[in-house]
Amino acid sequence: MKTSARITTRDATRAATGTPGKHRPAPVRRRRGRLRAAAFRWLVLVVLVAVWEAATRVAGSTFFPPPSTIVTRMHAMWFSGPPGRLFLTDLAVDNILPSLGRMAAGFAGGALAGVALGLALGLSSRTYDYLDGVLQFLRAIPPPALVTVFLVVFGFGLRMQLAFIMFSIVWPVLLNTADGARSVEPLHLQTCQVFRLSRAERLIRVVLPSALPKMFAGLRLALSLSLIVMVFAELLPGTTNGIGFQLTDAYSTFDLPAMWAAIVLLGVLGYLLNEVFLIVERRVLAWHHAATQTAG
Amino acid sequence: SSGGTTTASAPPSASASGGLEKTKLKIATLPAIDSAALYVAIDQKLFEQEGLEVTPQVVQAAPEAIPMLLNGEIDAMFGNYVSMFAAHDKQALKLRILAEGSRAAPDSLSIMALPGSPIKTAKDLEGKTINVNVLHNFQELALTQVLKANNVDPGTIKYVPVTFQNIMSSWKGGQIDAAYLGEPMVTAATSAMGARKILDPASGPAAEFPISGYVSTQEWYDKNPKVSAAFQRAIHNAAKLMENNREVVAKVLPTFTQIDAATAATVTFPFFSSNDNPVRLQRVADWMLEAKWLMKAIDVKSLMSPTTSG
Amino acid sequence: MLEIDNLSHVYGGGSPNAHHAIEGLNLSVAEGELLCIVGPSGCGKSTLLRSIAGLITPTGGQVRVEGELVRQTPDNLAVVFQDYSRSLFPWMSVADNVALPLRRKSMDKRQRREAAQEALDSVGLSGAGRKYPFQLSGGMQQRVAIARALAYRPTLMLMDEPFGSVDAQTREDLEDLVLKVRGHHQMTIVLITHDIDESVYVGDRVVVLSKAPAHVVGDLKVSLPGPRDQITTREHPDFVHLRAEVGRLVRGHATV
Amino acid sequence: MLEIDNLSHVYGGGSPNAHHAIEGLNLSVAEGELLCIVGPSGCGKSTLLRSIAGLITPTGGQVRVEGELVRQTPDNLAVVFQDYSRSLFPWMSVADNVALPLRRKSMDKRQRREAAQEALDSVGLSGAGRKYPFQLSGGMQQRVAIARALAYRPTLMLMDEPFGSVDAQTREDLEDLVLKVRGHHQMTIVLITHDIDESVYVGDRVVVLSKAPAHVVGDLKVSLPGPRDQITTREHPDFVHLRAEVGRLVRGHATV
Amino acid sequence: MSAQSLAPVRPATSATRWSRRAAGALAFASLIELLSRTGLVDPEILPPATEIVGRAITLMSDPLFHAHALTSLLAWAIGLGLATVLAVPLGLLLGSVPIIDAATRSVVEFLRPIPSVALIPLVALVIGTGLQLRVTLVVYASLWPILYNTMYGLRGVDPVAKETLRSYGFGRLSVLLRVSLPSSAPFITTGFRLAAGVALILTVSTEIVAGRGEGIGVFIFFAGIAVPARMTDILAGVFWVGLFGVLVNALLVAGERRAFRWHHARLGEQG
Ligand SMILES: Nc1ncnc2c1ncn2[C@@H]1O[C@H](COP(=O)(O)OP(=O)(O)OP(=O)(O)O)[C@@H](O)[C@H]1O
Ligand SMILES: Nc1ncnc2c1ncn2[C@@H]1O[C@H](COP(=O)(O)OP(=O)(O)OP(=O)(O)O)[C@@H](O)[C@H]1O
Ligand SMILES: [Mg+2]
Ligand SMILES: [Mg+2]
Repeated sequence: MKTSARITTRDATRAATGTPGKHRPAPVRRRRGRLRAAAFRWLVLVVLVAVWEAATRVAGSTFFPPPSTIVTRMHAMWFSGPPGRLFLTDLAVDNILPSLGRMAAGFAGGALAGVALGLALGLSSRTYDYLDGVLQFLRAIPPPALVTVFLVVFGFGLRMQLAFIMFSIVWPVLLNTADGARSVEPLHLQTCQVFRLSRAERLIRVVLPSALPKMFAGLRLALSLSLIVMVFAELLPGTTNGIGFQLTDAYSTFDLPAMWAAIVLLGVLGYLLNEVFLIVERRVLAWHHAATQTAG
Repeated sequence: SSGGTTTASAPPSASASGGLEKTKLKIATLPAIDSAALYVAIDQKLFEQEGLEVTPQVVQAAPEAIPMLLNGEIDAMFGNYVSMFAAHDKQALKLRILAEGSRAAPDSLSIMALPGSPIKTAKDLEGKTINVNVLHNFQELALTQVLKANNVDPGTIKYVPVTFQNIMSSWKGGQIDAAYLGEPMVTAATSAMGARKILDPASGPAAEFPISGYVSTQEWYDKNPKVSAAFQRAIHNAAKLMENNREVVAKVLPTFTQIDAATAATVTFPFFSSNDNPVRLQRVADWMLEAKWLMKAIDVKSLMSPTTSG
Repeated sequence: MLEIDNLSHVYGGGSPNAHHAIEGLNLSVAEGELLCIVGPSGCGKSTLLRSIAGLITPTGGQVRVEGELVRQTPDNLAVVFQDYSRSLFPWMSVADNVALPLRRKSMDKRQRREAAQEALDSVGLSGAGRKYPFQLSGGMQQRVAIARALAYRPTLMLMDEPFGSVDAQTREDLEDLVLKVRGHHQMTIVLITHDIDESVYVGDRVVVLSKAPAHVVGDLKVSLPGPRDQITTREHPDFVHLRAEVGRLVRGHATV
Repeated sequence: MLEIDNLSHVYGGGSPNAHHAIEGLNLSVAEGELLCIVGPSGCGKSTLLRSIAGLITPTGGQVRVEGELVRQTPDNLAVVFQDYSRSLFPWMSVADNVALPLRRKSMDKRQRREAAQEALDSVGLSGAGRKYPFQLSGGMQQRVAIARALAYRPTLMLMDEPFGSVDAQTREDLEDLVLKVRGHHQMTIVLITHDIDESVYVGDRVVVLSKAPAHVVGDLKVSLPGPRDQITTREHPDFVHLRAEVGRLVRGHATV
Repeated sequence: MSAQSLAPVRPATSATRWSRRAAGALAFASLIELLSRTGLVDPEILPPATEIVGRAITLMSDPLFHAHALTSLLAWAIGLGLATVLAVPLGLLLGSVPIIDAATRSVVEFLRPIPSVALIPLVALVIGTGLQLRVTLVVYASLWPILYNTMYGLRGVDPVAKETLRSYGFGRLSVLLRVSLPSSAPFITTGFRLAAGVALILTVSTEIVAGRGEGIGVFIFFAGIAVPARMTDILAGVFWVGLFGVLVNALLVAGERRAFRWHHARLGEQG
């Protein structure tokens, strides 16, 4: 039994100095694969944009301006500002930033509420029973029908917008979290029970990590949903700025390149947010990816 | 109760339909008093006399009908000029005005304040928040002119978009200082809330301000000149009929708006145009250019058809 | 320490494919005793263990630990599950897996880490603390589960075939480890095994269960002289005799 | 049948905690042979087995099955995984679990069902076909995994500690079952076990692996007379001798 | 008790569970009644719950309302069906072939956050404004929950289970269909339940924003533009939509319990 320590150190040195030989070690392969995927991805993107440009030029419809026109418009509207302000124009500062703020706050609030409620529902069948009906009812309600009620309860502006965003994005997080919390490996729970872990420990150290993969699916849905709902929220009475506001204002005055500029901006934002999200997810769920990968 | 799809059911008489390019028309309308002429024309069988069978399609806002116009789902639409000119200016569509529709009548639009409000005169509106349906529309355009005429700086007004359904609650909630109302809300606010009228946006320079008309695309017009003329005649004849006859209007209102018969009997109607007048319509285009809502001037006369009704 | 009184358990009670796993089982274990349970596959050993741990509510009879009726999991109890690979938490490193239950003890972080490391050393996994369970071989995972239970220092330890996946040499070392720990910390241990030699070698007593529904068909006291030793004990005539005896009892109730 | 040539495998290659599981391992198995592999826990036995099954691509060397380089899983191969409980599909009944691989054979539904039932009968689980895996005990689940592999009638069968969770009597029966099936259907079998007696009893050859990184440290031909029999074979002097020999080789390389 | 402390406390009977649900609903209704009756919220905006439910019941015998409801139902069902038929195979593809996922991700992630309001005029222009517009928007919105839950579900599949089938010589597709799909099915259906809700919301919202002819949303829209707005009608419409959502969810949950007995039984839940 005492030899073991020696053995493992020897193993470690051998591993460190070991020559991989003629075969390529796995990470190199993996890195290559990732590079190839990235290159492929850009290629697909470039081809699609080219096709889009060609198609819109051929069609010549005012409603579908070519991407070059859209990009020019985006530049003129938002990104031709002074370098000191990261090239943002006044219009960008007045519209994009408030939108992002709303989205971020709404997402944070909604995600938090979704996780908390989802865990409560997933953990306690009693809570689940009491709330299930009401939550399912609320989940099915189209928010536009409730604008008037929201308006009276929350008043104009930010509070109402946030409530609106949160109310809309909470559901995917809630349902997926509850599902995750309800399908924890039973032997894990029994292990907790045997070692008499407190409720809080059980929640934080076992239920939450096992629910995380499913929770992340919900969060990823909620993230792009929060962008969408942000646009809806900026249609609400009393809104006078934001990407969504610009978008609808552009359409009501038939400034179609401006409308498309807003659409493309939303797409780009969604894409970027998703990339950031994936980075976070890869870190948080590293164990999950590694453990569920088929060996080799 | 809510569809408002009254269809002219009688078949066109053989004599009347002679020479028309087509006889069945689909026209987009709004669930608002302004569209009444079309419904009166249907109700009074004026289209039938012209050999037309018109089916109205209620849409919720005019910009929504433009794609329908472009892809041929509808033949023509009822829309406000500000939107239509903007669309024309941005080349979203080549506009053709088939017939004028409504003009603002005194007291059909109103800037109002609640009884306890410190706003008493037009001057008090400076720096205040006022609702509009959407930004950059005819409400703003007309009010700007009227304010200027009243020595109020229109630049100080803060406009916020509030959808129709939510005006009352945001007004009561203090989120807007004064409300920009149209009928039937003017009547309702006066009687139910004791609201006071501060200013009539359709007075002075904006008196009889043209709001909406019946439009199609230039392409459609070129293909259907006779239908266009027949359509215009029917609308104009309806307007003439409506001029001194509240009842014909009140009768149709409940069929396509949410105005009940009792209210219909008391609300103030806009003017329904029984002839087309390029001069007063040119004002709208000029004001839009002045407000920089248009990139270049529009010669409204070139978009209009000759009046064929007497 | 542990009294089991007329225990019965039926799975899926009421339904047509209800299964009588245990019926009228009586057993008592004294403080500090190491009891081995052997019995045919599927007879109800794991079910018995789960009843003791309060993980299932038996459909009949009673289990008492230190005089108290088991309704929930008793304090200071540890279980090494048969399905060890599923009982490890995949999102935690091996060291964290071992240290987790120690949060219930009044130990600070450093102490927990040290205790975990010590337990890992004792099962021959000194270098594996930083790894994740999926990076370990089957036998190594099983040893992690053992280390977790050992580090916890329970007063009652339940082990369900804890040495099934390790090689002969390691198995013997682990058997001796359990004997040593038991001696030092006055644990009561109930150990399920299929290895008849093992049951006689480590047990103070060996209980043989019948095939399903399980009840006790044999209860043998193992009285071997002196401290046990892998070579001399196994050569002792009493050992050979007891082993044969247990073998006969088990064989009388096999499944195939 | 099976040739392994200078096989190496490194887990997590390149990273600081890379692990050399196998290094320079050579081995060949003749058609119809039953090879037992023994070796210390964590040495790389399962890794070797996965390389043969084409489930991992070894970082060095080659595996050939019937002369062909293994890149993907070779045809007509069955594996009994060490982690048997995770290799059963929880959404299928036991019978469906056993019958599933038979879809690869040209068998109709009835034939598949019969073959599955027959295999279940042979491992002593006649009545369990309709149950779901979670309703079975550990040892029963293990036997389902064995039944699944047997029903498939592979030409090469890889078994990773297949009898670890069953009682002594059942274990012996299963050993004999494997011997019988091998004889009838000309299978080649590679069986990993920790039980030295078992390796000598069932094996035509026993290969002993070193501790990690694994390579062959012993390769013994088992030539016992006549058909094997649990009692006479185990008493045969050659058996006793071989067992001691394997034991010595394994003990020379234990981990704890 | 908590669902996870498994054994000791006896699980609630289905009667208690239903009465708890009813109690929850009743509490919610009472809250609305209270808010309205006390005037905490303007009763003209939020009428008492009894009034809303009363109106909802009278609507039940209104043939016009039936027509509205049926139209919405049709758009919902077609949209959701199409979304499922598209999303599950797509999710399987993206979840199991990383290179395709990587290649299409930029496009997919770019498209996803584009709000349907922005799309309405464009879609209307291209495909017209009838049922097809609603269905398109419903598909576009309810695709994602199913797609993502499928992709994430695939990731959670036990590798040993996959290897088992691979070792018997089954190809990638078989492993996908026979192991990955069933094992992630419970999570995919959670996605479907989410999508059913999203589809309902989108159907009605599209009708409210751009509906013509019939539909619950159109009914709600017209009630909203009346002066004063007919809040009771709006909320009665909302009540039916919500109740339909509850019903659909309950049916799906019951279906899940039946179809995934192995899942729930293993997790020790009553079902
Ligand atoms: N996915 C993995 N990543 C990193 N290391 C691994 C992985 N799988 C196995 N190992 C390491 O490789 C070594 C050999 O593992 P393997 O499972 O082949 O052992 P084994 O001989 O089967 O042991 P046992 O008898 O305990 O099952 C072990 O030290 C283990 O830690
Ligand atoms: N959740 C369950 N539902 C229904 N039957 C079950 C369940 N768990 C176990 N059983 C049945 O109860 C019997 C006893 O199971 P148990 O796990 O206690 O056996 P065991 O003695 O531990 O066997 P092994 O040595 O094979 O692990 C078995 O026949 C099994 O089929
Ligand atoms: Mg067991
Ligand atoms: Mg192994």
